[in-house]
Amino acid sequence: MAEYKTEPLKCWNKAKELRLKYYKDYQEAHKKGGIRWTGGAWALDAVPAGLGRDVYNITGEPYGASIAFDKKFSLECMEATEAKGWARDLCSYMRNYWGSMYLNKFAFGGEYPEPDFCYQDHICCSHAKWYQHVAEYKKTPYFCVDVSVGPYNELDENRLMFVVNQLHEAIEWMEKTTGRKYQDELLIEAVENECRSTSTWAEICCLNMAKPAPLDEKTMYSLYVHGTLAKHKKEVADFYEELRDEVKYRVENNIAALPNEKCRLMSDTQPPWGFLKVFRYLEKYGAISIGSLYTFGLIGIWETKPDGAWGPRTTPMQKGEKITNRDQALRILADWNLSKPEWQHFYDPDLKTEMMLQIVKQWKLDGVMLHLNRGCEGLTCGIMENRLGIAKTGTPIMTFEGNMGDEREFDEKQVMTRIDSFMETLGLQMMTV
Amino acid sequence: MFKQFFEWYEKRHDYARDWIAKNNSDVVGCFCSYVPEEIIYAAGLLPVRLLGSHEPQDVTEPHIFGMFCPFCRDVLAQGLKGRCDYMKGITIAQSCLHLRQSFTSWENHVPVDYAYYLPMPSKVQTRHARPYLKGEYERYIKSLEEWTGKRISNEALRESAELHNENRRLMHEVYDLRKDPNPSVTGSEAMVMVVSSFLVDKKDHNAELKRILPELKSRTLDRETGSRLMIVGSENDDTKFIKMVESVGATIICDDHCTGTRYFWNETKFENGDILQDLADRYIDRPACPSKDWEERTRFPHILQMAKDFNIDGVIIIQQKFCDPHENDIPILSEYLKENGFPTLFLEFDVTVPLGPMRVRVEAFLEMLSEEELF
Amino acid sequence: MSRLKGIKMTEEKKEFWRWKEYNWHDEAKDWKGVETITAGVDVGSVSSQVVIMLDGELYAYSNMRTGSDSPDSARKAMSWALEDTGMTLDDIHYIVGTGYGRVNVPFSNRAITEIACHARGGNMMYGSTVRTILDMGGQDCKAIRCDERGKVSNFLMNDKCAAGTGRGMEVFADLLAVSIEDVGEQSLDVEEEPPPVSSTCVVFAKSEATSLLREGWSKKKVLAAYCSAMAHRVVTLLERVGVEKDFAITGGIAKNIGVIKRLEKELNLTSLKSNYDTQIAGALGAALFGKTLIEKQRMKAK
Amino acid sequence: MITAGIDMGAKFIKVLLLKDGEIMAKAQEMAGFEPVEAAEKAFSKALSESRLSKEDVNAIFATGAGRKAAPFAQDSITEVGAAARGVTHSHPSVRTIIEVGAEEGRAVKCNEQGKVEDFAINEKCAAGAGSFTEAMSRALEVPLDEFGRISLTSSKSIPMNAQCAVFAESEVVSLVHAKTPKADIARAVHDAIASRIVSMVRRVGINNDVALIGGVSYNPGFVDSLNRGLETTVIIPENAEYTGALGAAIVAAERNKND
Repeated sequence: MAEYKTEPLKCWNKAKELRLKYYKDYQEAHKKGGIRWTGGAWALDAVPAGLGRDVYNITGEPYGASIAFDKKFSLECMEATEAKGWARDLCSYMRNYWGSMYLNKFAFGGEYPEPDFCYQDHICCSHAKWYQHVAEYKKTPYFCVDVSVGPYNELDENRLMFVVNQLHEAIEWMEKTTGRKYQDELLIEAVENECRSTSTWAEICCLNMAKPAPLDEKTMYSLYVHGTLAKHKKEVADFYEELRDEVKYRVENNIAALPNEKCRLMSDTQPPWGFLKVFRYLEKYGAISIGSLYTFGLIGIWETKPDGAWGPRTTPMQKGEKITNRDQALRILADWNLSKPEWQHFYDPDLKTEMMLQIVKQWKLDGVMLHLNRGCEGLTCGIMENRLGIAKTGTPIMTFEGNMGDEREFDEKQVMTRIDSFMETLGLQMMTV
Repeated sequence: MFKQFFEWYEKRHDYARDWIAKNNSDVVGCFCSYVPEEIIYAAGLLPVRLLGSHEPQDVTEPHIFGMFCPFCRDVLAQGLKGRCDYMKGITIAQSCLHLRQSFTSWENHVPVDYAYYLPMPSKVQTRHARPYLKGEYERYIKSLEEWTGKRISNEALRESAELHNENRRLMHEVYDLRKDPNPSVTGSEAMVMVVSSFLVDKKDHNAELKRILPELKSRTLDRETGSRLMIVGSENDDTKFIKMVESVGATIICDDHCTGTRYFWNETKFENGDILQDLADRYIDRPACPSKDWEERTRFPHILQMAKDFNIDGVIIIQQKFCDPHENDIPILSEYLKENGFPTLFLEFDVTVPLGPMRVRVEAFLEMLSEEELF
Repeated sequence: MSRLKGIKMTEEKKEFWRWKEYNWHDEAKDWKGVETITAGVDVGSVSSQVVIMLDGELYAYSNMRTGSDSPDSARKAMSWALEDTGMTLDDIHYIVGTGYGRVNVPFSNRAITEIACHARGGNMMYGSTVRTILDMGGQDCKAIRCDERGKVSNFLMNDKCAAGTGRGMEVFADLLAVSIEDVGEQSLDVEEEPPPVSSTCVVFAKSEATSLLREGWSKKKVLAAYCSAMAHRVVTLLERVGVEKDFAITGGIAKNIGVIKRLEKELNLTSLKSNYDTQIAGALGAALFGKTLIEKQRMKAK
Repeated sequence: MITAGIDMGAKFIKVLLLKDGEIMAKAQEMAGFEPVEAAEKAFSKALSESRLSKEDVNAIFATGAGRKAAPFAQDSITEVGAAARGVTHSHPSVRTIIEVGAEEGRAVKCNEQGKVEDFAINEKCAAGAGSFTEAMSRALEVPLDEFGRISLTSSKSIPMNAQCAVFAESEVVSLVHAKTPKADIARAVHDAIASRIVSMVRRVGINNDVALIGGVSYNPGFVDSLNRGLETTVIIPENAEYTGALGAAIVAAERNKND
């Protein structure tokens, strides 16, 4: 029996439209004489925005995930990529993306839309190589920014400037490549939008501290995605503010995502996109995943508040800082992105463990589920140390093996049995409804 | 003739302990060949590259997820098993995510006084990488000085750089002998020579190289050279495998490994009037690890040139299981080599290599290369 | 199958996974006074074959299980091939060993890998137009590209995982108590093609099959699901070397019509048929190499 | 109170009857392709052994891979939970439980009440599991029971390189060709499996006492290798193979008390 009332999100459809519009805009950009570029969701996408208002991008990770939803097409893509001799254990987003490129099929209908240039930043062993290959296969120009300057808490001027200098270099390169004049005011606008949308997303995540949780992670996936598509766009920043207000309303009126919320969990790394039913299965036990460092900290930008709590990072605008020139904009953009929570564990798992334990405390969690994601080398980096660190505090924790984009590596029966065992250790029994 | 090198390779830990006693200083374990050894050596410390031991182990599963490369797990196992208990310091220069985990887990679970993460730039192809890396070296030197309590003078850095250059020059001389139709050096000898060079004091290594070089030049091996192979890939010090290959009618003539030529191929040029910038340039300009080889692919022409210079018949491409950086190069690389007339054989390596299955593949490859003999 | 005439079966207790053992020789031929008698000995992980040729023509062969001692298996297979021929080991001028036990063939003059031998043997069995050969052995699966003389130009073998090997099929036959020779036929006897089993891992497929049977699937349906999974697995390997016509299949798997039909469907390509016994391809190639090698030796001698 | 536990394993179905914490009867049947029938058979076997009728049994709980399909059962618990309860029932000092089945290896960390605190299950690839030994003993042409015993007579450790059961088979054969004594090979095989199991156990930590259950607990060779790997001596509860059924029966009793 339901303890809490629930209702669907009002802005759900808007979220869907926004997402489809994004892919459509990219597909049709050339009709309007616009520019198309492709790169990663981590790329500092505010930079190309300076080329004009008709610049559209497609980011590889969410695109690879969209493909993963369509199991049949995903398998085609994987096999097209393997047939070219690529290893089966490479990034599964990348293999989906390459497959769709080789097959010349766009996941949203029609042919794979040729990019005008590739623009990326390098975070894991594959990110730079991903578009190196797209560029050589599609014969398009390519620029990649190296952001691997160490964890944010050890940032110094030399490290920051390495990134900023590359961004300046990127702008010169883009002007040469596209023959367009770069407009700093558009860059400044984009940087402000990015700060606004990513800080607002963190605000939304904070609202999920409420019991019952207004959002479940499965829903959050469809919402945070906009930040991975075009966090620098006004429409995304505006949408997140609208969403924040609705979630506030849900909290004030005790509207729950899961009417029988008994147990609050968090996951880790990207989920197996073809098997989100894992989360539905949890609900049968009255267990809800309220998010993860991944859903909170991939797009959300955070900071530790004076009281030691974790909260949305204060934007330059909120500080009353006025961005007036290119260099200042790039410095802010670089600094902002380098503080991304999901970026810190690439240097040291302890930084991630700390943040995860912070979430456990602040969001009042009963347990943690780590997805040992064979599809993503980057986000599973150090994950076993995270497991040790969290288990040490006595927090119940389980792991399940899978793959965000390659369903062949997900053993549904095995995972569900494992969840049963975990639920049992949490003292939960399946609702017999 | 290479006895000494084999001994250093086999008894690396004993050597390190003796060195510590003799010099009453410390050893710094280096993850990855991008660590600027010259700086560590200039601090009066002995830089030693960390490798695995090629034996099955059961200690790393709690620390590193199974999808990461066997090498990074084998390396960590050495620490967890206490094989390097004499090692007070460790340093990693940023390259792949896999080895990074061995470093962080080592820092957390193996007692050390000093651990330093050096964010070696990934994009070595941008001009901005040079001043940036110099800055990182300054930062590294400061932290080393704090740890040891000793200043590192530019003079010491220059001497160290020259000593390392000499070592590189001497090993080049040995490699040049392998260009001969009947090389006086086998692949396994060359491998152990290079590997031992980052396990021992360069002074000792140089002395030994100078001792053997004259004899080496007049040495003739009573074995058939057979097919001349090049071996390309990630870390590789699997001497068992190399011996097997050289026992079935082939000789390994040259390599592109970070435990081989990538480690010593280029020298520090003293042209900036600034030793730190000179060192930074050396590591920026060295033959790239695939994880740093973008946007342009500079590895391929380099490897091709080497294959031509050493008059190679075929190339064995080996890969540590799950090694993403190399997996991101291999299909294009083997295509590229084939187009340029060099057949390739791809082999996947694990901590331990089952020689049986490997042998069939290698022999079949050699039969493929061998002239019409069978027809 | 004309060449299989006159096969003698050995009596043994029923073990479904085991291939039948047999030998054959051409009564019509007389080996005495033949200039070049060569033999190929293929000691595989599961079965061993010996082929004896007279001036490069097939004269006799045998197919037996490999015991845990391969020199012994080689001897047994040889003496069985020689059975009733009046020929002795000493009458054979040159013997080539192949297969994974190739270095343990006591009486061989030379060892050559099964990759080269299957290409050479396939070239004779299927003609010089063969460019791509698939061989599925007990523990590995090879995709071989070759030229008009049967010389290997490129090859690929399955890596660390044994899924999709002949052994897997045998484990399966055993589990379902269907003799290995019938697996193919039965797997085709289904109204509609079931989805392939998700795991071709020898161990996991077993448990998956068990649960399917418990769900009430018929044996045939389960076999179909496994055969198509295996066919698919093999196709992905083939695609990596690139399949060029003509295409032929050697080894025991070639006798599994269930895998072949599905494989051909996926590749949409038909494989050449041969009236030779596909399991002797390796030994046949070895014997042919033997002929070339001894002739070259004689040339040198002159 | 009398309760029953039914363990619907992949290979065997086991039934155990419990009266106030005392084991009354146990029975097992091959699961075959009709596990439900097998379970019914085992159940009535156990009943007749203890001269009881089904009505005398107050509660029936199931466990094991096929637990959802178990006949008569009111409810079920997972293998992990059942193992912990079953073992600690007779050995409260146990903190780590290792279970090695035909296709899966499991490690469970529990407290003295048998509450599961952490667990690990081997990920894909069955090299660490029981079926591995079967394959090996076939390759060696040594019967399974003897296989375990002979390995005890060896003191030599040979590292096994192949991880896959099928490849290991060929490695074993090549060891045979190298005239390696069968005893040494048997030990090599057991060491290989044991080391896979040990590395999994390390994930939950090796906390004494350590108990081993599951079919392989009857294989002295494996047990010896495991002890060496764990650097401790594992406890093997009697009727180790009934541990799951016992755990289910215990929980059944408890839940019945409560309501």
